[in-house]
Amino acid sequence: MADYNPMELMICVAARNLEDGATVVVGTGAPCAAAMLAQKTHSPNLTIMFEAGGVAPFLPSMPISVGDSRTFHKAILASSMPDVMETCQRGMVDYTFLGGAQIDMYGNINSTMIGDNHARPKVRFPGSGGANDLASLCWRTMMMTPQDAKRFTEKCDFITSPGYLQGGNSRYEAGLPKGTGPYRIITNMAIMGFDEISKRMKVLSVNPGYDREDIQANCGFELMWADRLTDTEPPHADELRILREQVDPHRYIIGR
Amino acid sequence: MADYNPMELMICVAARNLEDGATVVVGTGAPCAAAMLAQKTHSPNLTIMFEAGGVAPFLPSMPISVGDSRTFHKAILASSMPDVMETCQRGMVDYTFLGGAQIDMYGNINSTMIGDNHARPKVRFPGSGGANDLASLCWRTMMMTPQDAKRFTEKCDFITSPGYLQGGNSRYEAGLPKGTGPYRIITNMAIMGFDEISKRMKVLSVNPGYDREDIQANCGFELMWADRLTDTEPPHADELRILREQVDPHRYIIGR
Amino acid sequence: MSNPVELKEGRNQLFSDPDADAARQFFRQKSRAMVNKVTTVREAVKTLLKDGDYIAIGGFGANRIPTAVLHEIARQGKKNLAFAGHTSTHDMQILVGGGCIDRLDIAYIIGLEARGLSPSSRRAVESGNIKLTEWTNATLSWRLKAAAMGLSFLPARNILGTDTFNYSAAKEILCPFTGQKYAAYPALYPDFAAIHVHECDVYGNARVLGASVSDQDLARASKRVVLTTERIIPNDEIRHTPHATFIPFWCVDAVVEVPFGSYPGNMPYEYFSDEEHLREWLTVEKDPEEFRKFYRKQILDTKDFYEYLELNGGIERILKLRAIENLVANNKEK
Amino acid sequence: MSNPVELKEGRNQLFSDPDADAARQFFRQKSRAMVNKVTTVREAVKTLLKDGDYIAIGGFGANRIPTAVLHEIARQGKKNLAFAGHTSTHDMQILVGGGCIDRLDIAYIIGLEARGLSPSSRRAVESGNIKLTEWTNATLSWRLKAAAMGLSFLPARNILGTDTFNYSAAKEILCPFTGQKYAAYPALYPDFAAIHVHECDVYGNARVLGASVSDQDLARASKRVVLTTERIIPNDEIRHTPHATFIPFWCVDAVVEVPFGSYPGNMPYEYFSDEEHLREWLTVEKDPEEFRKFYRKQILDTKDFYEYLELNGGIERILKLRAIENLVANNKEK
Repeated sequence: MADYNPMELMICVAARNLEDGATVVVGTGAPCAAAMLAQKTHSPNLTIMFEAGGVAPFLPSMPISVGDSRTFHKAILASSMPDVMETCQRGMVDYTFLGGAQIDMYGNINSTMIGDNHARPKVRFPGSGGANDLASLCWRTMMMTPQDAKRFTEKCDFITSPGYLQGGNSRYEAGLPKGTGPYRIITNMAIMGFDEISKRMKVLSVNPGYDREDIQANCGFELMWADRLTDTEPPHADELRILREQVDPHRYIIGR
Repeated sequence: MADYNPMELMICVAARNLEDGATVVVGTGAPCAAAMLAQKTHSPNLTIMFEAGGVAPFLPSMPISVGDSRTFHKAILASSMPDVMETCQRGMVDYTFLGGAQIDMYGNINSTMIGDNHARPKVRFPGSGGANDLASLCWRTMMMTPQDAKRFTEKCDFITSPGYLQGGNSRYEAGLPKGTGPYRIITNMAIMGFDEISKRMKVLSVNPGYDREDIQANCGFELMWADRLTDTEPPHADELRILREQVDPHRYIIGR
Repeated sequence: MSNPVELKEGRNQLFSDPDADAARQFFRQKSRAMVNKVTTVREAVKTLLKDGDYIAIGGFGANRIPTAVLHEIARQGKKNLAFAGHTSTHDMQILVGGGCIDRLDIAYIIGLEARGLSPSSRRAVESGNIKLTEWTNATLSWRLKAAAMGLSFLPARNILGTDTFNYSAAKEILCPFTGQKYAAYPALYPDFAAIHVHECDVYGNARVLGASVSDQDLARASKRVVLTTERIIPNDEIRHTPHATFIPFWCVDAVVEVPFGSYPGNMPYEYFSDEEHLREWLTVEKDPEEFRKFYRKQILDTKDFYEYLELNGGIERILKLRAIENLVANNKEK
Repeated sequence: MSNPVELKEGRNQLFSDPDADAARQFFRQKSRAMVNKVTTVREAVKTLLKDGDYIAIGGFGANRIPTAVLHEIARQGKKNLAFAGHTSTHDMQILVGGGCIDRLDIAYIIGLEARGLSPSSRRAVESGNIKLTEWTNATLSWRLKAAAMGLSFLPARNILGTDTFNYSAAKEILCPFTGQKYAAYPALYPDFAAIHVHECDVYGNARVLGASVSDQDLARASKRVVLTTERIIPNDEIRHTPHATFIPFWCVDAVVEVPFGSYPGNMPYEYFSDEEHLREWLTVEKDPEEFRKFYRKQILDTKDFYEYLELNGGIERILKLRAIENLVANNKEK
C-alpha cells in the first residue's frame, strides 16, 4: 500500500474534480478540505461558499460550523442563507458535496432515518439541513464515502436528498432543475459516475488495491461499469504535502 | 375668506388624520408636507417612509424625488423598494396618499391615461409607479385633490389603483388584503369617507365657504352624505405657522 | 382549468397558520411607535412568550444565538412550544433539556455539525413524543421569507421527488407561465423570535455583522421579537449609516443588553464558540440522569445568564475565546 | 383538480422569457472567475449589449443612475431594446431621445416626479410606436426578485381587480394552502443591466450607500451586468467588511470607474441632482426639433461622459452639487 490513507485519497480525487473558476458549496470536514486543496493546487480561483452566507473567505483553518466566523474570514461576501440558496437555485453554483447513511443506484441519499415509521424511527440522523437544497439546486453533486453493502443500498429507507430519483428523466419530471444531479461518488474503492440514459451508478475508475469483485461485493445493488474502466490515479506527493501541511495540519479530517 | 389657501387647508386636514405612532408611505409634494406637518405638531412619533427605501429620515427639506438623498437623511433605515413594499404587504403600514386624474365613487383612481385605446391613448399620464402597490397594500389610502366634475367621474377611463372596485366586498373578493381601502378624500370643498356597506363615497364634512350644492355640482357621480355632516375645522394658526415656516418655507407646495 | 398533472402534497402537519390576512390583522395592531424598549430577559420572556407558541431562534446552531433568552424559556418552564429547526443545534439542546418543545419543523437540529450528534436531542426526536414535520434549511428560510414578504406561500425548486417532501407539509404547484412544477411552501409567521445582534439602539434598530443566515426575514416574519445585543448604541449612530440597519425598530418588541450573550456560541468578531463546554454537553448528554443534573446546575439553578457565564469561566473565559476568534495564538500576555 | 374560481390573465405581451431552466442554462456558462473586469464604457456597451436586448437600469429615476452607459447606448445607436420602466425617468429621456426602445414594461417613466412630465417620453408613449405592458414599481421589483431567486414567478397581493392588471401580463393564481387569490408575476431576467455604485473592486464586488431600490435583485437577475463606480477600491477593503458587499463579483461582467457618473442625477453622499440641467431637458423637449439639436450636442456629439460633464460645468458644477448634497448653503469659500 502506498503512503496515504483512504480519506486522503478521496479528498485528492475530489479536489481534482473542482476546476479553476468554478463555484462550490461545502460543509465542514472532508468537502471543505477538498475545496481548500483544490484552491491551493490547480484551482486558485475556485469560489468556496457556505450555506449560512459566507462566500470566498481566506479560510484560516477548518470551520467547525458552516456558519462560524471562519466561513467569512476576509471573505468577499458575508450574506444570508436565502442569498446563497437562491444563487444555487439561479444556476450559478457548479458543485456541492453530500454525506449520508445510505445511497442507492440512482444517487438518492438518506441522511434522515433508519426504519419504516417516520414518527418513531429506529435511528434518527441529523436530516437534510441544507443537503436536499444543495442536491436539488447545484449543477453537480459529489459524495465522498467509505463503501460497503449496507451504505450502498438497493433502497433508501428515506430519500432525504434527490439523486436521479427513479432513474431516466424522473428527476426532471419531478420538477427539479434540468441538467442537475449526482456527478461523482468517490469511495475508498472506486470512483463512480452515472449512466447518461438510465442514470444508474457506473464505476469509472478503480482505486489502487481493489478490483471489480471488491467493488461489487461492497455494494448492495448491481453496478454498471464504464467501457473504458481506468485505474484511479493515486494522490501525488504534492497533493499530499499540501493537504497535510496546509489544509489539515491537525489531521482533524485525514486522521479519521 | 380666511387667511389660508385650499392647498394649506387640505394639508392641515390630512395631517390631522395621521395619528402619533402610525406609519405612512408618502410621495413628494403635498403628502410629504402633510406628514411633516403631523410630525411637527401632534405626531412626533409618526414614521415616514418612501418607496425607494428611505424610512424615518430627519427631512431637511422637501424631497424632489422619493428616492433622493433627502428621503434617507439621518434616517433609521435606507433599505430597498421590495423591503418597503413588503412591509406594506405584511400589514405594517397604516396610511398612504395617492394622486390621480380621475377618481370614481368607489375611490378607484386613474393616473394612467385618458381615452379608450391603451396602445394609443389620447393623453398618457405617468401611470402607477408605486401608486397601485400602496393603494393595494397599505391599510388606509387618502387623497388630496381639487374637486371638479371631470376629475370626480362616473367611470375612470382606466383603473390604475384600486379603491373599493365595484363596491361592496368586491375589493376583497378580487384578492386584495382584507380591511384595506380608501379612507379619506380631502378636496378644496369637503372631506369624504366611504360608506361601510356599499363602499360608496360619502361626504363627512364641508369645508368653509362651500355648501352641499357646490360639492355635488362639482362631482360627476351621486355622493352619499353622512348622517351627522360636520363643518371642516379650518387650519389653526399654529398649523399654518409651522406649515409655512418649517415645512414648506419656499412655498413649493402651498404656493401652487 | 383542467389539469392533467397530478399534484402531490406532503402528508405531515402544519404547525402554524400561513394565512396572510390573519397575520396582517396581527401586524395591524402591533405598535410601530419608536419608543424605548429596553427590558430584562426575564420580563421579555414572561410577557412575550406563552405556552403553546410557535418560536424561532436567530443565528445558526452555535453561532450568534440568544443564549440568555433560551435559558430563561427553560427557567420559566414554558411548555408545548413549536420550534423552527433551521440549523438549530445548541438552541435545540437547551429547549429539549427543558422539555419545552412538542412540535418541531425539523431541518437540522440533532447534529452539532463537525462536533457530532446531541444524544438528548436525538432521544427526544426518536421518542415519538415530539411531532415532526420535515423541511430543509432553505425551505425554512423561504417559509420565513414568504412571511416577511406578507404572503401565504412561496414557490421553490428543491425537495421535489423526495421523502423530505412526502413528510413535509409542502404542496406541488405549477407555474402559471411555464407549466413548470414547483414546491409551494407555506409562510411561517412565528409567534415569538429571539435574535442576538452585535449592536442596536434602545428602539431596536439593529445591526448584525458577518453572515446573517435568515435573521433579516425572521425579524420581519415574527409577531413578537426580542433582541439581545452585545451592546446598545446611540440612535445617532444608527442614523449616521442608515443602510447598515439590518432590523428596523418596528419589528422589535424588547431589547436587552447582554454582552457575551451568544456564549457558548460563536459571536463573529467578538469571541469564538467554547468548544470545551459544548463538548461537555455532548458527553454528559449520553447519560440522561447525568444530563438532568448538569442542566439543573447550569441553567435551572442559575439565576441568569451572567451566573451561567461565571460558572463556566466568566469574562476570563471570554477573553480566551476572543483570542481564538481573533486568530491570536495565545492571550497569556493580556 | 376542479377549480370553481375563474382565474384572469392580463392581456398584454410579455417581453422576456420567465423560464427558470432557460435562465439557468445561461448562468451555467456565465464566468464565475474572480478576474479583473475593468474596461471602458465604450467597450462594455459594444460587447455586452446587442440590438433587441431587454435592458434594465439601476437606481431610481434621477438618483444613482449610470449616465455614461446610457449615453453610450445612444451613441452606439442600439436599437429595438425592451426596457424595464421601474421609476426610470432621466434614463428613459436618454433612451427615448436616442430612439433605442420599442418595447416597454411601464410602471413610471414619463414623470420626473416633482419636476413634472417629460414631453419626449410622453410623445413616445402616446405615439403607439412603443409596445406597452403595464406594471407597477413593486411588480417590477418582484419580477426581478423572482429572477434573482432563480424562479419563473412570484405571487403578490397588489394590482388585482384593476386595469393595471388587465393590461399587464400577470396571471391570477390561488394559494394552495389558503385558497387566497394572488397575482402571479413572471420572473424578469434582463439581458443587460447597468448599475452605478459608490465603490467596487476590479472584480466587481460592489457597495451601495443609501437607499438601494431594486439593485440587489437587479444585479442577480440580469444576464450581463456593467457597473460604473464613483471609485475603484482595493479588494482588501471588500474583504475587511464582507457583510457590506452589496453585489458580488460573479454577477458582474464589466467594471468602469466613472467618478461623478450619476450626473445629472443625485448620488447619495456625493452630489445632488443638477436641477437646472434637468429643467433644461424638460423645457427643450417641448419642441421636438429643439430637443434633437440639444440631444445631438449633449450626447451624440460628445465623445464620452467627461465631455458631457465639461459641457455642463465640469467639476466646478459637481462641487456646487456636492455642497447642496451636504446641506452646505454656499460653497464659494472652497
